[in-house]
Amino acid sequence: MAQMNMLEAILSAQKTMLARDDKVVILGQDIGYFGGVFRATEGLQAEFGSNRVFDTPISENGIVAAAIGMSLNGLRPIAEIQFADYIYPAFDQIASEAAKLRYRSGGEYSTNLTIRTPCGGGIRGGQTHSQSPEGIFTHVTGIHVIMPSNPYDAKGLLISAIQSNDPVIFFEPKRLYNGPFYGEPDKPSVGWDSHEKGEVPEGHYTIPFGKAAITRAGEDLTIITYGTMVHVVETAVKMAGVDAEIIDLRSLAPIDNDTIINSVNKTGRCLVAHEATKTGGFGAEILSIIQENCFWKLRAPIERVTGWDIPYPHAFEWEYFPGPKRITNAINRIMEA
Amino acid sequence: MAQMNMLEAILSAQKTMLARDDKVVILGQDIGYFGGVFRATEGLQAEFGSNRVFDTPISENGIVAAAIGMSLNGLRPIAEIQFADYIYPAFDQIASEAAKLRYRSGGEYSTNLTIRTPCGGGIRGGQTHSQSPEGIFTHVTGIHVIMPSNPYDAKGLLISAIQSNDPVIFFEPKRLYNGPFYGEPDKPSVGWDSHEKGEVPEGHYTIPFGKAAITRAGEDLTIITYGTMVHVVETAVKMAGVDAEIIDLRSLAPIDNDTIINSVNKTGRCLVAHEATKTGGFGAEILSIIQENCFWKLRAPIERVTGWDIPYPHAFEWEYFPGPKRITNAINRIMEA
Amino acid sequence: MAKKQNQSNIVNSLNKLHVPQPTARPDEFNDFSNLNIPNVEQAECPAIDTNPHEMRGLAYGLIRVLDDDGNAAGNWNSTIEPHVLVKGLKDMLVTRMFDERMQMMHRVGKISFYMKSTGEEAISVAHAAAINFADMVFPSYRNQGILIARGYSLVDMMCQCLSNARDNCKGRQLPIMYSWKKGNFFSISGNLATQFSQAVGWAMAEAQQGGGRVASAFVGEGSTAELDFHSALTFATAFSPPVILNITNNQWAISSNQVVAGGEKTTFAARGIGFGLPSLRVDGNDFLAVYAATKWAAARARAGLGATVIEYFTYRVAPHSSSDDPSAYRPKNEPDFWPLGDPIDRLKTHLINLNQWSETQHETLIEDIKTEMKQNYKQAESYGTLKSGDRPDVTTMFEDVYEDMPLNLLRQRQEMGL
Amino acid sequence: MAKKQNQSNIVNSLNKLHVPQPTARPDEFNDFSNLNIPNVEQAECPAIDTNPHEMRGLAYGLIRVLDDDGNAAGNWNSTIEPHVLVKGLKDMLVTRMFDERMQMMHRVGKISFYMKSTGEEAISVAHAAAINFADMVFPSYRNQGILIARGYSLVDMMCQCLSNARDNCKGRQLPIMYSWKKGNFFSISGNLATQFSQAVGWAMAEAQQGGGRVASAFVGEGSTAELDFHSALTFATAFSPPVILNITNNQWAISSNQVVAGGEKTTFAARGIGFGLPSLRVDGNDFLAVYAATKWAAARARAGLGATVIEYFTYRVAPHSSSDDPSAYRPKNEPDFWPLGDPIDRLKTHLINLNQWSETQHETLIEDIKTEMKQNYKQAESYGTLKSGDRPDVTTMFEDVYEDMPLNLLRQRQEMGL
Ligand SMILES: Cc1ncc(C[n+]2csc(CCOP(=O)(O)OP(=O)(O)O)c2C)c(N)n1
Ligand SMILES: Cc1ncc(C[n+]2csc(CCOP(=O)(O)OP(=O)(O)O)c2C)c(N)n1
Ligand SMILES: [Mg+2]
Ligand SMILES: [Mg+2]
Repeated sequence: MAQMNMLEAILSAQKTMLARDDKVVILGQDIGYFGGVFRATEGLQAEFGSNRVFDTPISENGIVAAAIGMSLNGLRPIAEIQFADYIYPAFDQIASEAAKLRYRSGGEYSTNLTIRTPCGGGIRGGQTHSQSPEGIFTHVTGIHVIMPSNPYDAKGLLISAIQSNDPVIFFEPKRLYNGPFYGEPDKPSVGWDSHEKGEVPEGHYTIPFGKAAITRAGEDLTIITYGTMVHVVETAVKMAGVDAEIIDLRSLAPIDNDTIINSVNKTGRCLVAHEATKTGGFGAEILSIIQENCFWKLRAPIERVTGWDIPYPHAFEWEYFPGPKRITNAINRIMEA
Repeated sequence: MAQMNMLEAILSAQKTMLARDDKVVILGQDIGYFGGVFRATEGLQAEFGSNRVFDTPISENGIVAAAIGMSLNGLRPIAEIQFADYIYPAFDQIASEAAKLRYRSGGEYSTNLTIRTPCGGGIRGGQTHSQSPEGIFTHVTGIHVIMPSNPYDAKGLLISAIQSNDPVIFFEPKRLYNGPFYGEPDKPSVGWDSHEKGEVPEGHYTIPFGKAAITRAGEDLTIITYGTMVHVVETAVKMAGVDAEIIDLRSLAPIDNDTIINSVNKTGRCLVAHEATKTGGFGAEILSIIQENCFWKLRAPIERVTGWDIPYPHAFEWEYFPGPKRITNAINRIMEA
Repeated sequence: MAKKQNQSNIVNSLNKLHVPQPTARPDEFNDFSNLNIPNVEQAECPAIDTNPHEMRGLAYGLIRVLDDDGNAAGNWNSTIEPHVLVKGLKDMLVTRMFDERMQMMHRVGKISFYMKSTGEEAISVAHAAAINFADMVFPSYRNQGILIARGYSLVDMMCQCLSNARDNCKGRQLPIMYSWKKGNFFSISGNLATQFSQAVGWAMAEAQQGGGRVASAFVGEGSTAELDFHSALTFATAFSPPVILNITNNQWAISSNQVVAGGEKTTFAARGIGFGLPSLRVDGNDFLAVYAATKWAAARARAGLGATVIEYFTYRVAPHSSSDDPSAYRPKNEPDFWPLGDPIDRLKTHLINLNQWSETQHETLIEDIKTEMKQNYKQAESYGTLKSGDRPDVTTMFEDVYEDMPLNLLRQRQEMGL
Repeated sequence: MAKKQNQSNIVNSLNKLHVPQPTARPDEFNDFSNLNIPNVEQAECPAIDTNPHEMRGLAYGLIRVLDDDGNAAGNWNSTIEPHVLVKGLKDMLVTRMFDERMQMMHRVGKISFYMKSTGEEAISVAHAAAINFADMVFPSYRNQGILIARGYSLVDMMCQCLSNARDNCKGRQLPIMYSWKKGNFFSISGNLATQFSQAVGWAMAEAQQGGGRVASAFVGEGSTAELDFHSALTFATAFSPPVILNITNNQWAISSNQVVAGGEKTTFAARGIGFGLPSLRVDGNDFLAVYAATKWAAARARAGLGATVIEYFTYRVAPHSSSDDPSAYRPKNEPDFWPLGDPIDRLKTHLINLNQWSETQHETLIEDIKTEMKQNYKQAESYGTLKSGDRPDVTTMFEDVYEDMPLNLLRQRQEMGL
């Protein structure tokens, strides 16, 4: 085991797979010689050559399309989209092509493409460097949607993504690259060495899709979340002094219904939290699953704490962000109901 | 008043606005001389000239981008996307530009663009001529999302869309163009002259966004739906013999929370139906709103009856389609719960 | 500034948007006399390793081999074995008659949709003849001739159109949206042009792995406006992969004339010049020209010289699809005036000139194909039609969304009682 | 076939993908001796109504007016009033010094982000000088020179960068993402190239309404790979609207050299040739050349002749942004060797040659700008900085999502207790 931050874990996953499977290739903007604007591919071109790791023109559509084509010819491409906010030009290739290819061809063709992309706010990136568009992709059947919350999971899940024979969108909460973020921007930041999930095996291991993690067991209420919000929720739970069960979904599609349902059936209370905007977000799906499956056990309305329904504003980053206080308020409301 | 089918009503709305406001222009593939593959712009180029109504290259991105640009120069464009399944290449211009322009520029710039696009199945169109992607757009804040279920609403809502100073996506359930569809493909189809909403004023009128219609008042349960499913639900309600209150949302964003909440608070039971796939669809948002607001009045789990989580299959159109039988089953489950 | 004088080419009157217009509308007349058709001697044939900048002229001329009398000549003429030509003629005929049969089947309600390639058969068939079977084709929906030239079973094609129990797309796709993996023929997408950029990726992987095969992708001229066309050319120029980027300019995109797609000011082949790619403009109704241009492009690709753009200049004689009636937007007799003739007639005359074919052989062949087509259809229909209920098993509806069926789909299948 | 012989231009070795590489990496040396810089006499200047096909050469040459000694010559030389040049010099200096000031403010933590345009000032400033104030600019993020040339208040620019109470973008955008409606300067988007296709739409509306104004849009060479570039050129060729489509080729796109964007096989100006559009390649560090090319393109547009594509050949002396350190991917001294010099130095020399300027005047001007800049910054800071808390009112966070605030936002604002 080694100490890794989340970037190192993501780098390690890619390096492990490049070494293990010569069909693995990486493409994206600035990911070659330079090693990526977040350094998630640092050193990989030097080690594996530009035949395996290379820069592309600035065309998200072209990147995804080329990666699909490469996968059709036996390769196993990892495509980096520099910011999740810039994934939209590739939307058609993802939703109409990658997601539907296996189906439309009666199983003859399919793509194993993995798309890695940094998402979420907290770096003063303004509205085009902060978005969390996962809720747009969870409505597209035929792709897997993953978002890890820590280095250990990031590496294991990314290796699973690369090995998967289905297309995967792997969202990386950039606020977590260097350390867990507990939702308090004014507090000094801490590194992953302070967190048990910063211990990451050097070699190959996988974490299966569709399995949520219970990051805190509890009896009072269930909080379902993923990505950065896992740590923010932790803070809020401490502040509220409740015995919450915190579920880190990790995999949004496929989603781990059983873990969710068992927990809410036990606690009877539930809160859903994500950084993305509320209306039509993935929180609505989580809430619906619970409502449909745990109706008779629910003792209070499920609440959603999310980003407001506005673009992520540069100067009001922390007013937009669903921080510990808003979560605590919601916890209190739910516990009092 | 005149008898109009839904296509005629949509044509009439556009004609009314072209005549009333010389800033209104229409652009899209095959919409000029030919009048559109569904004939929704028939005769408009002949009447208003190719300076007002014209064909574009086959680029959905270019159409939306050009329309945004035209609106910035004082025009009021209506852009047709030939099928909703082909809107994805324009996704970036819609989600990153049209939706966020007013916000990012501090209110200096905005776009009044209206996008019209036929959606939904029922014409044996296969997976790329049948989709209902509204749930992808309802998660994008900054745009209005509209879907009418009848000629009268279609005209009034489309005129509102054209007059709106915000971007609007106007989904037209193509299965309803020629007549209401009651969910029974084997029965002879009927025209809009058999339906009171086939009576449409010739001139200018508007229906405000954010106001749902109660198409059937009832006490037993609330059924919330929109588009084609409004009529399918009607059939199912007759089959089930329940006194259901049917709500036709018409406007998904903004959504009419009050009508929904009042109804469910009254009935205590609720079903949500749409043709789009289930996971992450707009039904999840509707369900969440109800759960959050009507929790204490709910007497049974809310159910969603939707298309399955698969691409729309050509040969299994009616197996995919959430027809009256599936709805009736759900109604029975809800009433028995 | 502005030293040299020139005639005006002002296109915009003030106060009015320039909206491109076709030469003629239904009540007008078009004999294509506005087209400048160069003779077969005009186009040079550069060595494949010529610098693309030295062959820009090819994007503005027209590569032709068969002259008006059906004789082969010019710089692009080369010896083609007669059996290749005879096979080509046969494949074109089969393609045309297959189209006719299926169009009829649509008319009588056996299939839900159809798209013919009438008049454009040489493009698919000669192209297929000039590349290797192992080369990977990323087709548009009007390349049925490639399947036929590659020997795909007509029965299988018909079964796909019938969405019956033997449809290898399992009833999921519209008719004609074929997929034939064993034939190195990619699954046709309903979303225009998406295959163009994917083909470039496939070819990049081929270069990366040193396989020596070529990718060949097709779009219509209307579809060149789509985004994936740009991605394809951008990646093709950056990475020089072995790919042929084919544009079938059949003058129409549903009701929109090629001028709407941007064909008014230059050729579609010229798009490739914008990226420094060798770009050929070819008489698409000339089997020998299509064959020669394809061979040249494939040789470039195999030599590691990268991508070639080819525009095939042709005419869509057929309606856009079974849902279309072209008399609503173009002169009814416009197809009759197409100055580049019929590809089948032209190759037939050539073969007769070569003493490799005769009118009798031709008539016999047509009769044979007719019989075969009937038998094939009979067999295909025995596996069912969409209406007969002999569809693929309905439980398959939930398969192939993912490699393994996730829980939500398992549950939905159960909910359906399957 | 394949008659003519030629030297090999084989780019792919087998078994390896061709991946374009810059001339030099950090530990290597690049003096740009690979570049072929034509002299000022080379480029012809056609009449604006010349058929675009007759001026294709302009996309491959380089339009220059100022020679190495700072004298104006060549076909593109024309009389420009000295006060226009002096204003240009001043605006370029202000632009450069504004950049330096703001970069410093970033370094000391007053602003969260910055992007300089060092070395590229002539492009924005001369372009702005050559079009009318009423012409609508669709800028990229490196066109601050246009704002300055149009007389936008430096204080307002600084306030935007500071996200303070006077920021007209209300704190919603990253620094430098300006919007100035009164100055006919479009809101800058973080999404590359989206403005390019919008500008074409704006110009279509202008043609439609007969307003006589021109749209002018900018992208970087890296951004030409984006989809909106293709939409822009496609619609520009189809509808011939009055638009200038400017490409700033500053050799780099973050860490990616222009070869990655497809600059290896041809010029970026050539992209326009693919669409039959007049396409100019211009020395971007030559104020007079940028001015002349812009005037020419604007005259074409105003005469109803449609769109022009212009590539400005320049060099990004600055890092990509305040988050970037170019020494990680290019030789540290590469900027020093850029063969087209510094745009400010070149115009200054020219003005001195014309006896319209002197070293003393230059130094005084610099001092004046320095003082002004300080004062402006002081004033801007008095309205607050992002950190000082003098931000726009937080309730505005929920405004301008729609024209009228919908219920969900009203309720969310209430929930926040505002
Ligand atoms: C993305 C997308 N937009 C629109 C359509 C609808 N459509 C189908 S075929 C067609 C015309 C294509 O014309 P062209 O590319 O010239 O090909 P041709 O039909 O002439 O072979 C259109 C607009 C589509 N299938 N996909
Ligand atoms: C759609 C999109 N993709 C990626 C980015 C990230 N990005 C910002 S600037 C840039 C480089 C652009 O280079 P170029 O167009 O040459 O402009 P320059 O910075 O040289 O002025 C990239 C990749 C973005 N902003 N938008
Ligand atoms: Mg065509
Ligand atoms: Mg650049």
